[in-house]
Amino acid sequence: MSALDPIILFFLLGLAAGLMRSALRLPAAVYEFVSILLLLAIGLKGGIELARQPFAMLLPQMLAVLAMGLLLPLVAFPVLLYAGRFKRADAASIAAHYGSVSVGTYAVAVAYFATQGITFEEHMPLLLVLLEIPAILVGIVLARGLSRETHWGAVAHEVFLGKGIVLLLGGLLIGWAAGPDGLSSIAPLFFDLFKGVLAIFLLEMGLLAAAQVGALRQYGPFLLVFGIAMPLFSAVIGTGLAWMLGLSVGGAAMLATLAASASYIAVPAAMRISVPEANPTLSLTASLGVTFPFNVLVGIPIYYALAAKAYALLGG
Amino acid sequence: MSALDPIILFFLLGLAAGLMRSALRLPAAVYEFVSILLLLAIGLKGGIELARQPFAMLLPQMLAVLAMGLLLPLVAFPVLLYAGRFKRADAASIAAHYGSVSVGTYAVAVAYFATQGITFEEHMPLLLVLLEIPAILVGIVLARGLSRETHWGAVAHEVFLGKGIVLLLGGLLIGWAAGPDGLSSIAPLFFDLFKGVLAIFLLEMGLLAAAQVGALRQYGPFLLVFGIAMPLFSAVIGTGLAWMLGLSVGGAAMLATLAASASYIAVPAAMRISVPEANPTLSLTASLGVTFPFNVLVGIPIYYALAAKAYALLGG
Amino acid sequence: MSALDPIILFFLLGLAAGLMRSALRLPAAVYEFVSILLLLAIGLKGGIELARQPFAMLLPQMLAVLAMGLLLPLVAFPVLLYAGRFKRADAASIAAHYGSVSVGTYAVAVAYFATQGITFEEHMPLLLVLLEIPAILVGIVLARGLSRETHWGAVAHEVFLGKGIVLLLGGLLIGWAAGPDGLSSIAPLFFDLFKGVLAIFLLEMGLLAAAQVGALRQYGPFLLVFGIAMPLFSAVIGTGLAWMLGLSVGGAAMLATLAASASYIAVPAAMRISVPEANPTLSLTASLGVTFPFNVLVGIPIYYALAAKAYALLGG
Amino acid sequence: MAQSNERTRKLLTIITEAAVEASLVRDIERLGAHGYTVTDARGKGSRGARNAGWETSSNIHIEVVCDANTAQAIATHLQDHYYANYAMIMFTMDVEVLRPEKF
Amino acid sequence: MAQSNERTRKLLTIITEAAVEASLVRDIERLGAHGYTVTDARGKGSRGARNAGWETSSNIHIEVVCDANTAQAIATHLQDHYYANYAMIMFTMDVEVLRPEKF
Amino acid sequence: MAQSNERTRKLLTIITEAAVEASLVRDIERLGAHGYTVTDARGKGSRGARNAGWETSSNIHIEVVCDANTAQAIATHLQDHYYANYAMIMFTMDVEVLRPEKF
Ligand SMILES: Nc1ncnc2c1ncn2[C@@H]1O[C@H](COP(=O)(O)O)[C@@H](O)[C@H]1O
Ligand SMILES: Nc1ncnc2c1ncn2[C@@H]1O[C@H](COP(=O)(O)O)[C@@H](O)[C@H]1O
Ligand SMILES: Nc1ncnc2c1ncn2[C@@H]1O[C@H](COP(=O)(O)O)[C@@H](O)[C@H]1O
Ligand code: NA
Ligand code: NA
Ligand code: NA
Repeated sequence: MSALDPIILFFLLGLAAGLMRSALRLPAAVYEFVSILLLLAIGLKGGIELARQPFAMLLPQMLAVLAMGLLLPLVAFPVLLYAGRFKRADAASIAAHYGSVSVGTYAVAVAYFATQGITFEEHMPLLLVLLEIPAILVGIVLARGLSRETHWGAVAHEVFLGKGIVLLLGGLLIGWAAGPDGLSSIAPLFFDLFKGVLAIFLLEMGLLAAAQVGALRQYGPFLLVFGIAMPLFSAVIGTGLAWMLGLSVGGAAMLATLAASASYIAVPAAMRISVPEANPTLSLTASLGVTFPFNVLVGIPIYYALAAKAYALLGG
Repeated sequence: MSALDPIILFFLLGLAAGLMRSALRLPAAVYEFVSILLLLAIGLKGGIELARQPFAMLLPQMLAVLAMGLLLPLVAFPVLLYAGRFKRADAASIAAHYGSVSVGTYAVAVAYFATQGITFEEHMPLLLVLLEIPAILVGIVLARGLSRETHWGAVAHEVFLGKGIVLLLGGLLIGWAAGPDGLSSIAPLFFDLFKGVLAIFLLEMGLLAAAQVGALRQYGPFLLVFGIAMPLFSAVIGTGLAWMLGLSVGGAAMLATLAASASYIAVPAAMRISVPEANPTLSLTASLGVTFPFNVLVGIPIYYALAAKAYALLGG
Repeated sequence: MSALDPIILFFLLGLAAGLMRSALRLPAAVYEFVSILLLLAIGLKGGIELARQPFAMLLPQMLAVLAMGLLLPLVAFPVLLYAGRFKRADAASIAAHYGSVSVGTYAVAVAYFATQGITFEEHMPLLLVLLEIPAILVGIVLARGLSRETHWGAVAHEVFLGKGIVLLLGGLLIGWAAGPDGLSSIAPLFFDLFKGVLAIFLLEMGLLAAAQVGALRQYGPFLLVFGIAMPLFSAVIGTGLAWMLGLSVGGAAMLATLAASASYIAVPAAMRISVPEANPTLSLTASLGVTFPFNVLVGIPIYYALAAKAYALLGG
Repeated sequence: MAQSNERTRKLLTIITEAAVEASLVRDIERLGAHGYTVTDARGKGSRGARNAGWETSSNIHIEVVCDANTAQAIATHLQDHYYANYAMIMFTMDVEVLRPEKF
Repeated sequence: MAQSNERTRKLLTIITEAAVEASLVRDIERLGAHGYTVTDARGKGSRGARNAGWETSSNIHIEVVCDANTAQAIATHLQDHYYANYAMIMFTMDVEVLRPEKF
Repeated sequence: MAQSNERTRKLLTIITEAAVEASLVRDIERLGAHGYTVTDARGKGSRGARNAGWETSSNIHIEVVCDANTAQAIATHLQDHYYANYAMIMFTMDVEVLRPEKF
């Protein structure tokens, strides 16, 4: 089903073109342009919702999500260190990637839920932003300990003022301030074109994912297994947390998807600066080469089924 | 009010991101793409109107606006030279910037008037084009005198065949030739997306404005004062001229806005070639760092209020 | 008529700006972006149709078009070699350009037919893809003979995995798999913006065409004559073939346009690699500097008139 | 560095404002260079940072392979006509070329 | 190669990951260089291909004209703080500058 | 220019058509270079202006740091396989590298 959503087909097209070593490339500027549009659109969508919600009501959700962002890398780290036999820095960096989120995966889930007519708490982008950050800090501490060497000021700057966060948060604030009517004039670009832009983005993601295959071969099967098992585990955590927070089934599936997604933009950039001794190829191979394709191709429907089943059992 | 228009919020987002030294950047190609779309869209809009108007009727307006374009820099020059104590070349260059116009400011005004339901003479883009040029020539003469050294051929080429003029004029001609029906097929890109594209443009403008702050500190308060006082003065002139030409209140507010806006694309480029001894940082700091933010954040509503009051007094 | 279609006016604007040595340039990334959008949109449109057609029914058309792609360069080659006195490699390369197709020309024809209310077989993009390839192989053989030196593997890779083919074929497959409903969510970007994006593309094509004029002067009148006579001849062949295949008049005019169009993307790239001794300026001057402008400005309406007349005579 | 004098030429590198590209390359050709190569760049110098955010603040990096006299002529011309008013640096080095007749 | 010693400076070229641009230029300035020029690049080396498809995999090409001591200082600093963890190469050559006082 | 011979390598610069990038870097690696760096460029030469308006007319600027023999091998290969048919120039200079073992 999801596999037939045209945007997924664009991902497969990019993947195939990449694997067949096609000359197809998207200029870096085009990739940045579509990323910027997606980040702003997602932020704006979430911001509109925030206007409708009493902030206090969101606080528990926000804190719970922050906690999840701290927890997930702490779970992943020992697995990578002992089972995966990775160097400490590499284990910490990969853990940070999986504790954080992938906006692209979220966007695909939004599109999938829309076609499936699944509703979810619209303020999800707020949780997305919150989930992006804590894992990075955990990752640095796991790699370094709380050493004085770490320039936390620089880290904070890198993390909070990175492109992704600024555009998401900025979109949230603009959407919150302007409200649905205020945004109607810019809706044609940010909302009507959303799925088309997402299609172009996924075409490029397919090309990028294909480029990881070589490294994947080299670093053996562990990354492959971890890149699929970890998201499944995170999805369970996310579903459970959503249930405790009293989210809808759709909201639970969405939070599961966020938990299951692995960063490939914010975290790599931050790790490269803050934990340079970690080999960036390892984490990118896992998150871009394994987890992203897994999530967009089969993960998202699985997470929804999981949430539905869980809510049926637990009674949500 | 205007400050809550989402496109203004995008400008503030860019400004904030820039001031906080965020890593957010728009690729130069994206900035050029959105500029091209805006310039063409504005030209097309104006061209449609031209088709509806007897050209002869526009002639007086066109000549009057050309005269204003010659006058404004002549007023600004002595102020900058004596009060501002700038070198002759710098005074001339800054004067040229303020005698010319900013298409971005015009676009924001168009958006603001639309949300406010204010109507204005739709052929305004024609006057915009006319207003862009004369100040450049005046600036060169002010800096050089009518010296033989100046290669007027090169200057004319630089001015009339610069990107901005070509796209605006081209748009005007295409809109004029094709008419409203002819353009309906390209309306989705150029008209429906207009405000969304403008939002992206303003995001970048905010980043650029923020980048001027350092220079602003350095060059002291005079530029700050001039960058606000000059547009207010120009707005009065523009309003008066509009009244004499018998434009509507909206048209007067728009002509005031054009008069008050300062160029940051066409004029800098022309001055750099024709008056290279002028320090480009000075004029850009004033027009990008002071006047553009002032106009889009508070100026435009002021100019409309001004026009309304003036017309009430003078009886328009 | 066609000359007043706004998208044609964008081409003329680019042409004029280029000839007047305007500073107007489109960033390469923008040009690539609009090309990518056009290629995908055309593929998607065709793919939707394929879903509706029994593949077997298309087979004869596909084979016939492949044959035409092999024939046309074989006709052009001796003319260029003997009448044009070109070196063997140059004659072969130019012949390949004219045996293949121009997607931009097809897009303009689609727009023109739409405004004229002319219908045609919607699976035309499939024939477009098929027509793009064989001429390249013929061109290589004409230049080289069936020498062992030619790395046919590399050639095939270059040809089948070039950007254009991948995006067209990919679009076809996606459109075919997703069907009209599946694509509705991405229609705003790929279909609603089609003509606007085409306008930007034509603006750049005008600039590129203008850049060929210098070379055109240098290489004398033969290229000019050939660049107009060859498409007219090809259009006749295309019309005849369409009639034999039982296509509609619109379909015949479209196949004539495809036959008459000359490649300026896929073939130049392939020839540069496979027949490097051919002077790329010659073929680009003819296809970009003469044939493309001729086709979009006057050719397309002529080909439709031709098809109409032919069908009236032959009784279609 | 160069084994044989005939193969040695000057590589002249100019880094300056994108705004002057057109006139600069015109001058370079007029002064006898047989070619030039331009790449877009950003940077910082005595005239402050030029971060290529947009045209006005972007740099170009021009390389010219030519004989010593031409290099000298270009250098002098730039010094007289550009240095005072434009952000610009220039430096030269010896290079060994494969087809001396070209330069 | 340089006729007169006072006109001779070092051209230091660094090719590395785009990710370190900000901190790298900060260090270069701190170590006494009066300027630098950056161009975007792609390439391949011991750490594999970096094809500039997107930020994470793109390179930058930095040129610094400075005196021998500054070049030495920068080289040492890079060796100590970047080489171990980043894709990076560095090389120097002698260049003749037009306005020695600038560098 | 180079103090110590072991630290001296050749910097080979090739400026040519973007169209040949793929095959060119393949050849460069095959001929023994341990890496290369590519930047996009535009320019003008004996084969006319290549202003990078689009793929077909854009240039690339390739730098290869390698030992003298590899540089010689690459130069010879290019002369035999590319010069006749492609817009291309090439030049070499001596550079001092920090980690000679890399090149
Ligand atoms: N010491 C230097 N090393 C490398 N590039 C420099 C240096 N100084 C200046 N530049 C470049 O030359 C441009 C103009 O220099 P300036 O005229 O000093 O502002 C700067 O924007 C830099 O790109
Ligand atoms: N031998 C070489 N010649 C030219 N550039 C090189 C060479 N080796 C490495 N590079 C460049 O330096 C970057 C980092 O090199 P490395 O640390 O070896 O991966 C590569 O991505 C290339 O752009
Ligand atoms: N004398 C030169 N100095 C610098 N770059 C050159 C020179 N000659 C040619 N080039 C570059 O090399 C490319 C190919 O040169 P050519 O084969 O002479 O057309 C040109 O497009 C320029 O980018
Ligand atoms: Na996660
Ligand atoms: Na003004
Ligand atoms: Na053809």
